[in-house]
Order: sequence, then structure tokens, then C-alpha cells
Amino acid sequence: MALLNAKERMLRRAAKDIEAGMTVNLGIGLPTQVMTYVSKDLPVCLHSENGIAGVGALVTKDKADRNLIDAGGAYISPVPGASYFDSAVSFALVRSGRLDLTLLGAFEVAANGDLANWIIPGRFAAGVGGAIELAQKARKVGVITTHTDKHGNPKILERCTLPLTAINCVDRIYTDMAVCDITSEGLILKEIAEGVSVEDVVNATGADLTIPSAPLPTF
Amino acid sequence: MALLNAKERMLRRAAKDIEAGMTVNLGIGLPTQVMTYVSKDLPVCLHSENGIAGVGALVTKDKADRNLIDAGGAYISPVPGASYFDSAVSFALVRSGRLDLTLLGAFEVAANGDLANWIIPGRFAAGVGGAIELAQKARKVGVITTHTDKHGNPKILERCTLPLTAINCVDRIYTDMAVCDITSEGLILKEIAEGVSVEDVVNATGADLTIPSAPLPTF
Amino acid sequence: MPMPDKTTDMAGVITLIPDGASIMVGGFGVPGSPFCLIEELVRQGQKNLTIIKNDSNEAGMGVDWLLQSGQVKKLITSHIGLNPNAVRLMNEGLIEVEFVAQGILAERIRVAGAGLMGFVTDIGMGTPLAEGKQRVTFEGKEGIFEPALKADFALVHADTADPFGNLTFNATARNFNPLIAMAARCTIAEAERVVPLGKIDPGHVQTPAPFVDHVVALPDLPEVYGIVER
Amino acid sequence: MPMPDKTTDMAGVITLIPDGASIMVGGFGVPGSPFCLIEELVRQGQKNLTIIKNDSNEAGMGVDWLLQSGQVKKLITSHIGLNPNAVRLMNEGLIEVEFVAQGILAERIRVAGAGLMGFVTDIGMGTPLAEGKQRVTFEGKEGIFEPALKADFALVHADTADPFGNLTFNATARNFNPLIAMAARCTIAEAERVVPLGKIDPGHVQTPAPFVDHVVALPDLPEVYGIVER
Repeated sequence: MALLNAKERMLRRAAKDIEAGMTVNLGIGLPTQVMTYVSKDLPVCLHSENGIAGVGALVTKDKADRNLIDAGGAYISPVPGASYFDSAVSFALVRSGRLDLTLLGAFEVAANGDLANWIIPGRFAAGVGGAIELAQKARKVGVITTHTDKHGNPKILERCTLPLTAINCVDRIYTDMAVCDITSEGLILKEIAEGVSVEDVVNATGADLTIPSAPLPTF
Repeated sequence: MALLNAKERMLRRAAKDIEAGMTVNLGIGLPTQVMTYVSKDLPVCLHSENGIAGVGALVTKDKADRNLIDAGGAYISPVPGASYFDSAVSFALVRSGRLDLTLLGAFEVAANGDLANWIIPGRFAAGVGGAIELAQKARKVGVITTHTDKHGNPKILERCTLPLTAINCVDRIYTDMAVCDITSEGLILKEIAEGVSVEDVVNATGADLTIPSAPLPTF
Repeated sequence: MPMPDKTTDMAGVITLIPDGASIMVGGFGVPGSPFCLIEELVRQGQKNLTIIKNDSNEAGMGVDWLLQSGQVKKLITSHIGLNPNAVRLMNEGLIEVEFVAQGILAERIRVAGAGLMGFVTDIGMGTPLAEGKQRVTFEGKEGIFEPALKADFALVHADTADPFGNLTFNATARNFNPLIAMAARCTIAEAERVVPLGKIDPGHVQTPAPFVDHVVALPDLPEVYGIVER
Repeated sequence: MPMPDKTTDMAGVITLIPDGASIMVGGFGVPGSPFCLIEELVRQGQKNLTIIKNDSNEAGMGVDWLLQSGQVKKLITSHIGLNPNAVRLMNEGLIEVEFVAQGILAERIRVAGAGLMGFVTDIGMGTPLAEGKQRVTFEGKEGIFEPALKADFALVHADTADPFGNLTFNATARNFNPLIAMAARCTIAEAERVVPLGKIDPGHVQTPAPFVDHVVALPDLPEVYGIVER
């Protein structure tokens, strides 16, 4: 495999947590790209909140069905065993705990698991879509984000400063620098990107980060 | 047509109020028999709360589909244009006002429109089924009942003595003796069965009954 | 991408049910009642069950088997009028019965399956069914709070299933089946036919597979599923 | 027994809509959006409309036509991120926008169609979307009361209809369509095909006809229903 850049390694690392038998929803943007790194043989059911369980491969425009998109508007194919349903059933599936995992983007994540990913007051407030329910009700919530914003400011904070999407919902954060877990004991560094030092991660993180004494796996 | 008895004339009279374009639910027992007197050419959609709109003719056991019954357990056929749905959709249809008319049985009906048709304390309490929602939410509620019980006691009362199915819900009462309307001005005699006198009706009714001055139609 | 295979055997899957479990059961009369799953539950003999079902079937079939074998502690239902055994057990205090208006029962199950806490309705106001229930007033109108009704297990009868657990129901055998499939912690479906993945049109699926945990293919149907001779 | 015939013409049925009406509109992106019904509404020019729709379509299509023509007073929606015109109109105060979480929007519409007053949920607790909303506490757990969301009209896009108004939807064009069809006082469906009564399998009906008031057969579909080139 060709050498992966930091973003690609982040996506590949997140993909490793998608396990056989899971029903999974991948948020628009980076999270959707995680599927590139999931084995085609793994039995996983991809849900998209506009009304399908069993999202298959993306299709090109010339092969597209005008009535078959994912929640991001991409033309998709159904896998054998897919089902279509209305928006109420789609979110019933989310809220009643049938989603084993969702991966979402973030503006900010807090050490207590709070997530902010839909409003930047004065700059961006185009609606929450389905994010609140995905964040609050999926059994596991992963966030995929660059460790810092484009100005180098940390996106992982002691407390979020932006309006929240959901409280205390994030279990794991995948960044270009590290994998961190949010636990009852706080934020814990679990893995580290190749070529990144623990000090780099600590400096780029805006919250107390517990560093295990054992050597950290890299990805 | 052969001479009809009082019960048959009551059913035939109730059938006259089923109009083209209506969606109708007929309760188990006497109300279901009203369909015998509805023209086969009238465009009417019969709903049964177990999950069908477009109930057609009853079918004999040898022609029956084991999966296709009405709420009373009778084997039925679907009309062209029928639909099947789950119990939540079935009662959504009832509660949201899509039933133009329901015809129900009664233990007691009060002059204020209260209906009691599911509990006789100490004697009969086998559950309410779908009656509460039919009675409370159909746009028009008709009751079909003998004017008195088998002991000759009136079933139309000033106030119900039995636990209520729904309050202030009945619009019209069809009996073997009369048709009465429940209005904001109280109980009004509208029509009278052939061979029955106004005095007979008044004597058999346990509530104040307004008698119009104009001659009463018979049925 | 293959989908997970949830097909399993009848006896094994029913052993998942412990004493004291709450169990939703599909069916309105005969259509949609999972007689074979119930029969295995009777054979295994789990006790102190809470059964949630529209009706209690007729005497001599389905839920009545569980009543006769003394496995039922409580019945949550809309009516039991077609089963004199159920009425007798209730009157003798041998089972507890909670009556719920039929559409309210359907909706309490549905909101559980939709992951909500409950709903507010004016159905039953002024009647005994409203007594003792929490009230909610919104914009001057008073309603009754009806809590979500969940269960540990749902026993569903499907016409057709695929191995992933997509289900379709036949005519009025649909009734409560798609609702209970969403409202239980563990949903077990018996199916008259199990067809390969992709054989059910995705648009015709009535219960999407993520709601279903186990699929059991039925052998030739016993007589109890047939036309009722009254 | 014949079923009532609800087929009618586009121009006539849209004249039923008065100024100031609240209108639910189907669709999630392009699939399921009733572009022809919207186009006729733009042609007739009704004003001060409240539009209830998952999204505001993209610039240059569907709801955006109504926004551009100044017919919309208020938008109740889950997001408008794909339509910069909608964002601009909101930021300039030219339209009022009420954001509702997508599944809560779906459910508020559904409970209206189910004839209920509202539902109680913990979704949004601790976030700005919970602010100012009525609370309900049940068995020690606090939730938010979300009221039923009704409308005067629903504009639905169906794949297939029969003259009585039974509807089916195609793949992810289903989305909000079956929900809004139940929640409006008057439901108008445009359909790509109108087939004779009995041609839709009763088990495949996705919106039962009693919920539908008017059916309009579409001519050849305009390009806007096609694949979006981005």
C-alpha cells in the first residue's frame, strides 16, 4: 500500500473500530470517507438517516438512480439485504439504540464528552440536521477531526465554548495525531500517530490528558 | 323485498347515512351487519382497525385467506384499492380524523352524547379494544342498539350509569323504535319506526326527548 | 458487503428468555401470532412472564397455552373477550391484567421503538382509562401522558425474512408485529420463508433488519395457523 | 365496491391553497421533492406561506423557487446548509427560520398524523434546542415536550398512485412523504404514474388512500427531478 498521509492514517485507524455485525452511521465529510478503509468482506450494515439501511458503494452519475442518495446527497447503490424506510423509522432506529456506532465531525469536543458540531455563532448556523440524535443515541460515538483547527488552536477542550450538539456523548476521538478515549476518569491518550510525540499531542490538546505509563501503540 | 323486521329496518336506516366518498368503521356485531343494506355501487371505504382500508365482501371458509380477517375475526376479501397497514397507522387514521363515520354498539347512551359500551362492573370487563378511539375521534358517531334492554329498561338515559367509553361523542342513535339526534339542544326525536307511536318511544327512553312539531318520517 | 446472518434454531433462541421476562407477542387473532415460538416457550416453561399482546388469542391457541400452563404473571392487552380462560384467570386473581385502549397500546409500543419517553393524548379523557394517569397541559389543552412500553423480548411472526432479518408480513397478519419488533431489547422472528439476501425488494421491507436480532425458519406450518372453524 | 376517485388537475388543486397557509413539503434533497406542485404554487403566487420541509432544497430548485419569489414567511426545517439563498434570507431577517432536529421534526409530524398532542423525549437535553421548551418528568426522568406539528396542506411526490390515493415511493424518495401525508388537513400528491385500482398490491401501499385528498398525474418529468450535476 502506498504511504498514507496523516489524514489517511486517521481514517484507516477509525475504520479498525468498525466490527463485524455492527450497524453504523457515518457523518457527512471525513467520517463517510472511513468506508474506504473497511474490508469489503466485513458484514456491516451502513445506515443513512434519509432512509436506508444497507448503503453500498458510491456510483457514478451515469449509473446513478435519481431516487437513491445518502444523507450527504451522494448517489449510492444498495447492498443485497438493504431496506428503505421513512424518516420517522430512520430516527426510531437511531434513538432506540440500534446504531452500534456513529462517527461524526466536530468543531469542538470536551474532555467530558460534550460535542459541538453545528453552530459557530455569527458565522455558521444552517441547522442541526440529524446530528443531535446520532450523537446522543448511538451506542458508541466516535469523533473524527484534525487535532487542531487551521490556526493551530486545539479542538479538544476542557469545556466546549460553542453551543452543544449533545452532552457527554463522545466515547473516542480519532485525530491526525492521536486516538483519545473519554472515560469516567477523564480524557486518556490511547494511541499516537507515527512520527508524533506525546509532547506534541499534549501541547495540541486543550484539556488534561492522561498518559498511560505503558508504551503507546502507534497508527 | 321481503318484509323486514324491526332490526332489519334499523340496520337499513343506518345504512342510508353512509354516503359516497366516506371512510367508515363498523363496530363488531350489529354495526357490521349494516353493510348488507349499502349499495354495492356506492364508493365507500370500509376500515377495519386490525389493519385494512377497503374491506370487501365476507368470504366462506373454503375461499378464505388465513391472513385476512376483519377486527371481528371474520374472513374477508379486499376491494380493488385496498391497503394493509400496522396497528399504529390504523389508529393514526382514526385519531387524526380520517374516519368520516363509525357505527358502534352500546350498553347505554346518554342525552349528552356519553357512551358506555365496554364494562358492566362485576359482569363483563374483557377490555376496551379499539372502541374508545373510534368513539372519540370519528367525525360522526352513530350508535346502533335496541331501544331497551332485554328486561325492557331504557338504554338511552339522562346520564350513563356504567363506566364511560367516551364522553360527549355520539351524534345519532339508531334503534328498533326510532332515530334520535344528540345536539347542543339535547336529545331530539328525528324519525320513528313504522308501527311505533311517539308515546311508545317516549316511554322507552330514559331521558328528556324533544318531539318536533312537524310530522316525523318513518322507516 | 455481506450482511450479518441472524438465522438460528428455535430451541436455542428461546433459551435466551429468562424467568420473569417481559415479552411482546405479535398477532391480532390468528393472523400474525407466532404460535411456534410460543409453543417452544411453553415446552421450556419459563415462569412469571409479562405478556404484552393485543389480545389473548382464543381458548386453545397461542397465548392461551401460556395461560393454561401457569407461565403468565401479567397480561398487558387491549381485550381478552374471545378467551374465557383469560377472563376466568383474571377474575380469580390468578393473573394481573392491564387493559390499554388498542390504538394507545400500539402507540405506546411504537414510541418505545422510536426511543421516546412517551406521548400525550386526549384519548380516554373523562373515562376510567384516564384515572390516575399523569396529565400534561399544552397551550391550554389538557392531555394524558402515556409512557413508552418496552419489553425484553418480541416474538414476531413474519411471512418472509432474509437472513439479515428484513421482514415482510402478509395482509392483516402485519398488525402489531412491526411495532413490537422495534420496541424490544431482543427481537426474535419466526418466518414462513427465509429467502436469500436481496430477494426482498428493499422498498417492500416492512421491518428493517437492524431491528431484528434472530430469525427462525418455520417448518411446515402446524394447523393452528390455518382457517379457524367456529 | 368502487373506491372514490381523487384524481384532479394541477392548477385547480393548487388554487385550494390560500395566502398564509402552512404547507408541508416532501423530499430530502431531490428525491421525493414535489417540484411540479411547487412550480404551480410559484406560478399562482400565494403569499406569506409557512413551509415545513426537511431541507430547503439547493439553490435554483424546489423550495428555493418559493424563497426567491418572496412567498415564504417562515421555514420550519432541519437544515438549510445546501442553499445559500436560504441562509442569506435568514441572516437578513427576510424569512423566519425554526430549526428542528431532523428526527424530532419527523416525529412531530408523525404524531400530528397520529392524532396525538405531542411526545416527550430526552433528545436535545442540555443543548440550545431544549431552551424554552416545556418539560415533563416521568418516574424521575426529565424530558422535553415536543408538540405535534400539523399543517393546512401537504405536497407529496409519489412514484405510483391509484385514483383512490394509495401511494408508493421510490427508494430514498420516501423520506418525509408518508409522514406529511398523514399530518395535513389536505394532502395533495403528485405521482409519476397513476395506475388503475387494484394494480398496487395492498401490502405494498406506503401511504393508505384515506390519508390522501387529491392525486395529480405528472406529465413527463422535468429535468429538475433528474441526477444533480455538482
